[in-house]
Amino acid sequence: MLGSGLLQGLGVTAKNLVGSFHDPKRLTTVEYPEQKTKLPEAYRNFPFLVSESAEDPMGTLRCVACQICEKECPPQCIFIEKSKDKKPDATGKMQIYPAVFLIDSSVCMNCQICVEVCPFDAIKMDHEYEIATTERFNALLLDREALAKPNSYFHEIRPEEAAEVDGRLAAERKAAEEKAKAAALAKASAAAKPAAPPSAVPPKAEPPKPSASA
Amino acid sequence: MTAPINPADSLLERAPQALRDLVTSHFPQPWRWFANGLLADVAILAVFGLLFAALTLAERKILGRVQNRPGPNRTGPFGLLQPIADGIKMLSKEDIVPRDADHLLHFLAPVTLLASAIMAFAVIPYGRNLVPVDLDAGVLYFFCVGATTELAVFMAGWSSHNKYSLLAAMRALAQLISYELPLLLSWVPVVMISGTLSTTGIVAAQSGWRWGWMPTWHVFTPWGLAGFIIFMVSALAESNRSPFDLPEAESELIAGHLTEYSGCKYVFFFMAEYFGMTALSGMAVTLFLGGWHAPLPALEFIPSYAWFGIKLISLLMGFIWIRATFPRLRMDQLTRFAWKFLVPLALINLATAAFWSLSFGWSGPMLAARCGVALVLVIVPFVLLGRRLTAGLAPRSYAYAT
Amino acid sequence: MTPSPLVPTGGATVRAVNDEFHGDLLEVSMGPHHPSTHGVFRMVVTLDGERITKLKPVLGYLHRNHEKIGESTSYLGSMPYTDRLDYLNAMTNNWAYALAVERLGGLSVPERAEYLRVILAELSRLQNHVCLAGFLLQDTGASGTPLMYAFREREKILDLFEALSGSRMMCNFQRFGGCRTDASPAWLAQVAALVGGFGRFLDEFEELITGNEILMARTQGVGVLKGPAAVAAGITGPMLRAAGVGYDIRKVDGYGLYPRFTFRVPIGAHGDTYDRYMIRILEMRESIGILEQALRDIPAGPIMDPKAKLRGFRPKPGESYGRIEGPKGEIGFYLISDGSANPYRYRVRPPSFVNLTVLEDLCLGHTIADSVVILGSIDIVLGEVDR
Amino acid sequence: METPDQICSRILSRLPGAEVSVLQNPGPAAQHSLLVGRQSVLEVAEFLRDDPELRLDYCSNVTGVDWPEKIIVDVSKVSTPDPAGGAPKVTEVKTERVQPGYLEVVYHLYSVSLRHGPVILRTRTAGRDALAAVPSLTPVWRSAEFQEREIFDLFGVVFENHPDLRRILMWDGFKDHPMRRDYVEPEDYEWEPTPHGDLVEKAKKARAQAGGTPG
Repeated sequence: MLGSGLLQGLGVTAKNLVGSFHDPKRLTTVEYPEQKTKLPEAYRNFPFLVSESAEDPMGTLRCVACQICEKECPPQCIFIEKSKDKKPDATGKMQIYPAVFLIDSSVCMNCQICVEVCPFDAIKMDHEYEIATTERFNALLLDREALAKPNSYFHEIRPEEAAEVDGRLAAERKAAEEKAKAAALAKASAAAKPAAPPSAVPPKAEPPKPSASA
Repeated sequence: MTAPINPADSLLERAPQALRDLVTSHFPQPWRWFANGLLADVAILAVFGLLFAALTLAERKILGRVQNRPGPNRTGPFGLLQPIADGIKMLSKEDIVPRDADHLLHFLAPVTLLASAIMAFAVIPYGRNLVPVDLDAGVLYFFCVGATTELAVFMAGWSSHNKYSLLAAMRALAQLISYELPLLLSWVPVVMISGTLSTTGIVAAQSGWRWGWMPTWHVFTPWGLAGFIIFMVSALAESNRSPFDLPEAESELIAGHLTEYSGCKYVFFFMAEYFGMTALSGMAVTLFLGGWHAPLPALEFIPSYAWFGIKLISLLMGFIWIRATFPRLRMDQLTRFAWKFLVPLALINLATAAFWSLSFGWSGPMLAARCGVALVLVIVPFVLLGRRLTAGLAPRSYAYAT
Repeated sequence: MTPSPLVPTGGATVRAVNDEFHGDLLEVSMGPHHPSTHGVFRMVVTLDGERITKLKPVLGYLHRNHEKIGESTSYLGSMPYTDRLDYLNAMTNNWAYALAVERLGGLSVPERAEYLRVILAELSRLQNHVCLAGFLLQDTGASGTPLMYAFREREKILDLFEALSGSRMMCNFQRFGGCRTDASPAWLAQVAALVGGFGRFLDEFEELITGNEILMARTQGVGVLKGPAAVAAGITGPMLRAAGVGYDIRKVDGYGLYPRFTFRVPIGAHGDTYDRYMIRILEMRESIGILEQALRDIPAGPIMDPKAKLRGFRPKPGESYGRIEGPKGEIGFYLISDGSANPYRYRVRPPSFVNLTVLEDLCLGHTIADSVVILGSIDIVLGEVDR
Repeated sequence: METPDQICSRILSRLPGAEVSVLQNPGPAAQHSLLVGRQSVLEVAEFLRDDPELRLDYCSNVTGVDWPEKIIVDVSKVSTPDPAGGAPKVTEVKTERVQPGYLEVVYHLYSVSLRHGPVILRTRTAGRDALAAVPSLTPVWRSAEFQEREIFDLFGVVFENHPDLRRILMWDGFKDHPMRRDYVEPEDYEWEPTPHGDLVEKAKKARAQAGGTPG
């Protein structure tokens, strides 16, 4: 009969009208500035640079200015200038560091590719989303001071990933230390021995030629 | 609104009249009628102005709740100050008139619309002895004034010199003319049965109780129910409310005849829509829902104007509820619905009412027969015409590809 | 059966010229800023009264030369750009692109990754279709209620996307030879909970609107597209199936692991707007079935092909065309490699763009109000139409 | 479904004058295509659509590919006899020849009724400028309508007998064809200064200083 579908619809809306007062499943609104939803760990919004310590972020950046992210960034929003000198990084190893590290957040599209290609776990995606500024140009061009955030912050926003990264870095560091120790040991033992007679023929330094099929 | 106070009424019932007498007593006797009229104007504008404000908020709140969101809740506690904020915003906006518009008509349209919408309030009895102007042909006056809105909407659409507005103007004209007829036909039975065109007379005809408890409102008779439904459907269309909001169909015509209006004039249109809706609901209460009468004898201690208000607001909520649920009709369907469904139904309803009137004296088993025949006269045309109207439309079942 | 007065006369003779007996035709430019053109789309409509005698779509307001960008970016770098084609369905766009690149580079995809792809593609289909139902009903003038219900459910799916990929709409999740991150058991449990409740939501949604006489009057018999015309015009997706052609690339190509799942392909008998709406509702119900099977069967294992390289991916010279059944139709990527790190030619076959071909045919003879509903039922996203 | 070679030989037996050959795809996708001369592309297309064994009724994807003119260096060895009577001296002579550029239109065809595909059909223009014309296949497959317009717009291929050949994505007054490989983006339109412009400049300078290639 004409009207039965209409009445059915009116029933559904009435159910929702009443339901929205007592059923939290029906009233799903989050009152934003007062309430905030909990972000999932995977949430990503603009990259930041991980520094080992909060006190000296510029001195302990993990970034070694290898410029891979700069090359891979699809919208080309990263600009890195390598330092002329080397500084000890958090582990004390001498490394090149980024003298300039700029991300144009007005161009960045939060794709996470810089994070994926970074071999040093130096750049990670942030959880910050309240990033509005009143200035359209330079306030959106983030320099390395603005980008650097300590590892503790990384742990705060992404506990699982940070723990995994720390474990891997520690293992790498340990391996490197052991290797260095072994090398030092070998060197020491080599030094202890009398020097071997210098060979007249220089060792073959040429790399093997690639096969023709390559 | 010149009726004297009836000392038998309760204090609350007498309150509006007492207030009136308090104010008008300061005027010399020859001017009291004028003061009376002014007072009624002020009261109508104040009460319905506030109701308009509350209604916009209620509409947004209810639509919100229906749609599983809280609705406006930032301005003041629970968003109660939202209408005031809206008002300030709208009134302080720049009034933009297109260069090529017909400036005079463009200006006159909202004024005409609002004026006619307000004039309609004059003849509605809001409570016992509470009718601003008790005309002998009050009902006729009401619908005459109501018909003016068509002209105003057309003026607005035509004068804007905008293609969307022009289409909206044509739509508005076709729609309002189509629905004027069922609207008028739907209340003719009421006049037939109560034998008067005066609104107070119609309310009086619905007083008293059958079997000591059942109100003798027209809506509780078969022809009254049918008339009420036809009236409300036509009222939806007359006041351009969803699902008949074709002139301002925002998904098709941007805002229809309102496209080129802004600021204060836009508010006038908005106000007129709500005033029209309120006035038509008020008339529906008067014609079919027993006016200001209480629904049960035991509830008569509540003042009459409160009953009127309760009925009015429930009808308005119904308008909002319908808006929250239905999609919009198309223009040709809209006019077909009027001419091929509502008008025949209303005409048949006239016959039903005539039968009801002729069979006035039937009692005992004949009373059951009277009700039965009337119900058949109402339901069978509804079903048959409805089937004809929706022929070919049905939920479908679907096959699956192999 | 007597024709209903509410069913339009469909295919009414339309007049294309002004003449002295009928008065002027009205040319209205609907869009690019119009409430229901779904973005910056424009239709130049010639009206005889309210009847459409001519309708020309005007595109390109969102054109950014996506293909040129793709040719100057590495293979990996194009992946996030594909999110922005049909921004409702980043997951399926990713998949189609990954499929084309995998064919180009001869990569395989581990089983778990294939399952994840199916899960994500079907979730994507659910949220696209539910969105479309909301938009379509909004275009018919239902004051936002169906749209809000649809968005309430869509939000839940987007939350799942966010939890897995980090972003609600710009997922950038698929990689050549697998997926970027693995799904945790907790995430899969959340998907299962959502899938379990989705059927109930669909029931409520259908109760609200599917039987509504006004909706039936507005959509049945409006914008009729018949099978052969649809095939010739290259229409794909739910719109083709509503026209009565049971062509679903998931069945035909059997890409991914779709041959392992049992699901049905609903087809319409009338090819009108109502069918296009209902086919999407029915497809959602089938998608629920696919999701249940996928969640039941998903194995443990790696999610990336060990041969796949993230950086410096240089496929051998050659070309490939990969297509999948996206929620809007056939989304395909055509790539030509010259052996360098960037594709020589990068082409997107956009379903919404091709589906627009028949817009004028569908609208002719109907009224301006129908054109909006028909456009809504075609389901376009301007990010993909204009690229 | 038949292999492209079989289809090719059947076309040749059916339409003896047609210029059809199979273009091998060396990549792992192994989607080989039929290269059809532009004089016979219309009849080949009609054959592919109407042939009962193929019934390629659905043209999925139409696209253009720009192959600009290429300078090919042929190296030939010329031996000059040594007047001293020794072994003849072999010198390499490089001759440069210019392979003319052309635009290619690629059609991906499927069959909805027989559910197979794709058959890839490609045809080439004679040149890239005034000669960039091929017959339109819109009369055969309507789905090519918008896509051919797009190719006309972005590549500048003129489709003869196209029902409505106008620009579709770029605006009407636009001059160039942006998908061509030698297209140079104008510097001035719709440009506003953003820090990103400076960034790119700086990056270019830094790379130039480092001696690398820009870009």
